[in-house]
Amino acid sequence: MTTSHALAPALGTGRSPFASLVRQREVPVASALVVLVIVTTIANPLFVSAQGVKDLMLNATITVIMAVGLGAVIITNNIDLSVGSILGLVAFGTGSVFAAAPDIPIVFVFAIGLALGALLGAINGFLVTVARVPSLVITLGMLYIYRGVNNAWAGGQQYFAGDRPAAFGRLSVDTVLGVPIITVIAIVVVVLVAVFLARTRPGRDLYAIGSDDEAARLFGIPVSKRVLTAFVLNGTLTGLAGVLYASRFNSVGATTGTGLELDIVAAAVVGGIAIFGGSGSVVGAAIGAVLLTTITSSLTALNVDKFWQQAIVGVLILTAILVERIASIRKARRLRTSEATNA
Amino acid sequence: MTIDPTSDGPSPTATVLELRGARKTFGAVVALSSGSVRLRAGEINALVGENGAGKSTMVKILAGVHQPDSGDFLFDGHPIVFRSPAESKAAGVSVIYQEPTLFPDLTVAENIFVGRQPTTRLGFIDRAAMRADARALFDRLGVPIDPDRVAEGLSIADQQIIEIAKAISLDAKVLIMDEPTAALSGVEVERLFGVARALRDRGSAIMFISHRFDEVFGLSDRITVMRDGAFISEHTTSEVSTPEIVRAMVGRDVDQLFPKQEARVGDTVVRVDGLTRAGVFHDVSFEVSAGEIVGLAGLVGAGRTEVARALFGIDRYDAGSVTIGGRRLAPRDPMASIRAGIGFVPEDRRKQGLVMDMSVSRNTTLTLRTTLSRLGLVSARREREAAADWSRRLQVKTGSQELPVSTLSGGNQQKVVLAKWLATDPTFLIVDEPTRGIDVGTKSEVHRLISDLAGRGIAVLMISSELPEVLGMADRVLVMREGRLTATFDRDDATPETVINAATGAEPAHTTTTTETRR
Amino acid sequence: MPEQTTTPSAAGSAIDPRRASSASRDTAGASGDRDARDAARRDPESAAERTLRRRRLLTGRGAIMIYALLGTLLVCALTVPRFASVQTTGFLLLDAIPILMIAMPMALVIITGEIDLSVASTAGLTSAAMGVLWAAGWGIPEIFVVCVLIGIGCGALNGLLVTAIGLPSLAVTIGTLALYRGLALVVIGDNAVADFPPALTSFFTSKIGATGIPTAMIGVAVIIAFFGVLLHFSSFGRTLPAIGFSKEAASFVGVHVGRAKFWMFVATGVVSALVGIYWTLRYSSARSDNATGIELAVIAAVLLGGVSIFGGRGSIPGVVAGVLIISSVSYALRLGGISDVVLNVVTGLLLVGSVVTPSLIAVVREKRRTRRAARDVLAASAADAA
Amino acid sequence: ALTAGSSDGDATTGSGSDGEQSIAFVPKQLNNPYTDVVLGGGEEASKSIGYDYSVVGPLEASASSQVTFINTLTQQGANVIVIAANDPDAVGPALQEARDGGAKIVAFDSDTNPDYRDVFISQVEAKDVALIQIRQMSEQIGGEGDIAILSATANATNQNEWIQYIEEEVDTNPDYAGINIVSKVYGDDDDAKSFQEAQGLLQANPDLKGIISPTTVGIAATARYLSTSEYKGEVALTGLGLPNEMREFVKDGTVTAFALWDPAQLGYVAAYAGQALVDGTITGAEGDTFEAGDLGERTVGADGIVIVGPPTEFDADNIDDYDF
Ligand SMILES: Nc1ncnc2c1ncn2[C@@H]1O[C@H](COP(=O)(O)OP(=O)(O)OP(=O)(O)O)[C@@H](O)[C@H]1O
Ligand SMILES: Nc1ncnc2c1ncn2[C@@H]1O[C@H](COP(=O)(O)OP(=O)(O)OP(=O)(O)O)[C@@H](O)[C@H]1O
Ligand SMILES: [Mg+2]
Ligand SMILES: [Mg+2]
Repeated sequence: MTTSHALAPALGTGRSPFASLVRQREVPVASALVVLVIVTTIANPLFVSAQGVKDLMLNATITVIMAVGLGAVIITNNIDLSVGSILGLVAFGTGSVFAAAPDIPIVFVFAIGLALGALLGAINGFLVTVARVPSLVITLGMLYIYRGVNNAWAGGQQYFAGDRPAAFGRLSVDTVLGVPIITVIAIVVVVLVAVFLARTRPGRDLYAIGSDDEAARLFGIPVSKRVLTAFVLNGTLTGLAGVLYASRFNSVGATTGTGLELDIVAAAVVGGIAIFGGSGSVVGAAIGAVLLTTITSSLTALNVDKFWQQAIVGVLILTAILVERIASIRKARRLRTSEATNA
Repeated sequence: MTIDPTSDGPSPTATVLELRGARKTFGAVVALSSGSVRLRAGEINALVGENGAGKSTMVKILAGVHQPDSGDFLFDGHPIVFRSPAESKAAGVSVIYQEPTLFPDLTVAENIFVGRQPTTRLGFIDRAAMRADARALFDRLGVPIDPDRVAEGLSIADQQIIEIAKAISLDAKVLIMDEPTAALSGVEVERLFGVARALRDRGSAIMFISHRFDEVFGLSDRITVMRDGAFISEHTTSEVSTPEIVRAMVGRDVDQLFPKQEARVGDTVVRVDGLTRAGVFHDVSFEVSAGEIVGLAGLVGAGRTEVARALFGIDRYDAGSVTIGGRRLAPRDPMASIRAGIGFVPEDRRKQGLVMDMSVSRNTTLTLRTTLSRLGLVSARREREAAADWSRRLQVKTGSQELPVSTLSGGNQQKVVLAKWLATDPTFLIVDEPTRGIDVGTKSEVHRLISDLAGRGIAVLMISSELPEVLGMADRVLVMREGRLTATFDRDDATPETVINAATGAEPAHTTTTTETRR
Repeated sequence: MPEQTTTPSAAGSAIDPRRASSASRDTAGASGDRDARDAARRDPESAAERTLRRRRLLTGRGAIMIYALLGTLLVCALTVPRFASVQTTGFLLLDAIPILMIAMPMALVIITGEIDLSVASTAGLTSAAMGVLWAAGWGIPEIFVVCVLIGIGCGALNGLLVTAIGLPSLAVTIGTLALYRGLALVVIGDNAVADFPPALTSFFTSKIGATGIPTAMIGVAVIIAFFGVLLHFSSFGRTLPAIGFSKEAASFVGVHVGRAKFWMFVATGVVSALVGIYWTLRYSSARSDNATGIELAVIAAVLLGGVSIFGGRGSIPGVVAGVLIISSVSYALRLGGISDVVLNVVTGLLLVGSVVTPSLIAVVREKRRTRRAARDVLAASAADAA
Repeated sequence: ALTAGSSDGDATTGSGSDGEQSIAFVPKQLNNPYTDVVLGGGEEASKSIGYDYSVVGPLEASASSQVTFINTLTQQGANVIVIAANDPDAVGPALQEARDGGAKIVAFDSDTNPDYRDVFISQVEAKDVALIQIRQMSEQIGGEGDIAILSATANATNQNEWIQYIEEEVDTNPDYAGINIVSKVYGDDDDAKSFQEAQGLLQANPDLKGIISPTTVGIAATARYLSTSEYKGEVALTGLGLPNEMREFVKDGTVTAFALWDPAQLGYVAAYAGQALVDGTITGAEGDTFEAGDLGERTVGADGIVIVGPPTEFDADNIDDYDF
């Protein structure tokens, strides 16, 4: 009766490489990015000059890393609103480390930053999984707490790029084959996390949990452990972003990273990660982050009135979730009718 | 014949998993009072019992989802308590739950292998191997499901098959299947049985739950009977007959259960004409008259609930019409249906019938919220009065009207649902699985209530998966199969055989001669 | 049909719906002393019931929040010099008003299981529009009307996207958060309009006589009362927790789930617009960045007030207390010369603590219970096996 | 003489204990390095006049965020409130209330609406600041070409005033006839934002010759961007900056010259003005004079404005002489 006989072609789940490529969730956002770059370049060729491209990559780097981390959390149907505060703490921590030990090897600084980020992420994950409280509430609270700690720690103190070794600052200046070093780091991060999520068992568990956590529990997936992993991963990557922030920008202080959280959520959502978990990929989130940072540059390059920029970003976010929704409705309908005809 | 479960059975096979005198409560609800079962290697044990007897609760204890409040629990002769499904799985227990537990966003292949996907030498998931393994499993079950499609949108039957594939792929020591065949057709059931027998012959201990006696007798080596959360008896299949099992299950003669009053059937109240929803149900037409109880039978997934939901206005329909009291009912508008005099007791009490956090009194008066209010404001006093009034009429047992309805037992919760609909003074009442998961005592009370309502001229549409309930209560029985109305029987023509045949399509020739679908 | 199982007729007639409905129609019917007498005779609430109901009222989450507020005020008054003064009332309430206002509809939105992050942006857009229209020479009444229309529009767009198209409100309102703030920038750019009539602006900072209570609180009280009555006493309000608990359960009793949510979003938009007006006139400054970032403060206060983020539960008194606790603590800290830094931490701890503590207690209790049961079962099984 | 140690702008408790006069500084935002230098001067002067000194303020520089702090100061009975307004009008009613309660209001750095304060301590003549910046720019780009302005927030009173003078000067002075202001952007005194705005400017205007950034955060961020990009040495940058922040960029050739007054003097004079108001030495009327400690006598000019002193221009030759 209702088993799906020979439904592969009807559903388009056939193995035609092109067909399956087109159905990737990353496609709409990637196309939007390409179109945006092309249009901007036509109007202003400088947009893709060596410097222009370098700037675009640099701008996207930190957002990309954070969007990838948060993406992993959202895939489990959780959220971490405290990422802006975590970034601020780590960035200021980086400044402090250099101030305290100017000759410290840069690798150590990265290690410290990542560890601090991981710790903060772990606190969030711990509260969410142990107390079984919705992550939105917990991390909203932690947003305030971490920011408060940052303020208390930093006070009026700020550390400037000049306080840090030149080699550290050069990470966000020097390039490898035209790609800034910190961007290379970001690309490596995207690839590693993407492989982790797509090709390892714990990674796939995250999707299963986001898809239906009750079923995951029944299935014997260690749900709490995995969710904790996602939060720690997110914290670690946000920590990395914090260190890179200190490398790239002039000053780090009490307010660094304020208000970043919604931008990062927006990047992940625009990149096709469903806000209620279970689907999407961190590659999509990364492209979403690139799209959102590029659109700002692009509007400036196009001399679009700066007052319109934010409104356009808003429209973009709404469009992204609309497209996503329409695609999923169509898919559901296709699947349903194919069931019916096969019944 | 009845065997004491503690004494060894006739065949000297080793007991793998055993539960004795297990008790489990959920708040005020006693799901299991004294559950016992013994699973032996190389043997298939069928667990039977009425809805709500506690079968699934026992399955969940064996699976580590729930932990027993008390009782004995032995695995390979050693005391054990599984604290989580992961533990039971690690011990070699593989479970198919009654409700499919698939991940809608993952592919079919992944759904089967999550957590133990085949990997390449580098430790990465080998998708090709996973796909091939999934396909091999489906071949074994003889069903062609595409391993690469996502699970979302699969039919209940396909979902069930994936659950089966998942469970057998573990090659577990113990395989527990909670109503795996509820949504399957004959061919698929046969294939599943083939696989189950093969597993048994290789030494697995299998527990199998089904409400269909032909399956129980066709597959099992032993039958364990449960009633009201307690173990009743264990039998060797070859030495027992269906009536014996039924008696053990219900604990009394079937006829006594359903006190059907003779009804004076009046004028037609509701007419459903050509109701269709693409892919779900097709061209469904029937009438219900005042004072008449119409039973709607069919297998799970036949689309009965869907028809009722569309009729009432919860879901949309693509074609057809619903007429009540001579007036056409607006589609997609439950409020309009309520105003027109329809009440609907839904099948899932906990998610659809009640707001579990709300008090008994608020729940009872939720349907009366506009009637009880003036200028949009509800009178608290009148609300309390109405609620207390209806609780008393239906003899709802509760510590207080102000307690959350979640603290009530299943049967009393169902009475609250009935009360809130009776309070609207309906002319047409739909009851979907009205006695699912409630104890026997309350069950007959509910039946009496429904019967009484019909006696007072209300038209009743009763959807039920329990054949005795349908046969005992209904003046007329409609049968659905795969989204279509396949047969209509008058009370006297409806026998278990005719209805099951119409529901499964087993002997279409037979059904066509005795029935004619009313249009 | 065996005789003994057929119902005794008493039970049968007890459920006669016609009789029952006529009874309820009686009580619904107009007046008459017969009614009153009947009610007195029939009011089924026993003394025990009444006590139980009262006890639940006095121990509910809303009541606890009110005790917490009173406790907070007492501690502040005792430890912070000058806190216990009329001036405090005025300044504290002036600061609290925007959060207090938006928290009302926000509580309802969250009770229905949705969320609205765009509230502060809506207020900003309203403020911007107000400035531009005033600068263009419009009259105040017309401007107010336009502002409210803007609020309706913003809320309606959110509502439509969420209910008609079925998008998740968290994502939608992150988008409109950016969009509405962006439109505010488009409308007024980097200008600030400040020349509102002094009579009007001073009204918004004025106090009622010597009470120290801002005059604007009268309006706010009306809003609180409106939403309180709506949630707790109206037939519409009965349905909101039902929606939040289960959409299905609500639609089965004839609730238009989409419609109800839509109107809740519109209400949020309107109140946000009112906050935009208040903000503009209180600070006599219409700018695009007014009220930036207060959405998280509102949500924090609502959640602290005991509204469940999953929907289905929450009360207006609790939310009012939640808002006032945060405002009092922050005002006391400032008055005590303690930096805002600490305030951030305190807000966070209040929020996290208020949800984690009860949940943690429940989790631990449950864990202990199952562990004990498991131990008993193990012991019993071992004894039996031996 | 007047250099500020790195005082952390942390809110120090300052309940005006009995008998002692209290002075409270409300900067635009805590934790801003420029502000810290200003406050350093304020603290020093407060100590020497024997006033109880405190700093309170918001963590982010939005228009309304200062009001609640003014309110608490009012209630604490602060004698002098020294404020750098984020918005000239938003703080008005609150300041009025403070005055009704007997406080003297000194605006500094960024003025409020004159109705709401007694005196305004201005760094320098606004016009002077504007002229220095455009002159430096003109010198560096050879008198012609496209330039852009990267400011703080769009509503910053002082920045907008300077920008207005710069624009007027470019329009009217024949020496600057070849100069074109092609764009004005706002970095909101946020490091990262200013950084990206600078970058956007260069991309949108390929022919850009120079950027004027009349804000310390903006100029530092822009300098950092330029020094790390191919535009280093190609695009001129000037404006108002802190020598300690800019030293690196002056040395590596990104920046030739920039300007600033000694911010510490601003806070210093503000504190003395507050004392003079409390003592009744001045009322804020034109022509009033008061003694500002080591800095000597100051005169209240038109509209109650007190000028602190001429701006200093910094370049590679003199920058090492300054430490703030
Ligand atoms: N989580 C729960 N909370 C409250 N009551 C529950 C819960 N789970 C089961 N019950 C109740 O326990 C009783 C036994 O349910 P169970 O699902 O075990 O029955 P069953 O024999 O499997 O019935 P069916 O044949 O319908 O599947 C029912 O009354 C049910 O309502
Ligand atoms: N939203 C939906 N989209 C697509 N198909 C659906 C949807 N809901 C239900 N179906 C399909 O409709 C059919 C009937 O569903 P359902 O199982 O509720 O029927 P039923 O006869 O009421 O069964 P029962 O009441 O015994 O559970 C099933 O095949 C199911 O897969
Ligand atoms: Mg069951
Ligand atoms: Mg059903």
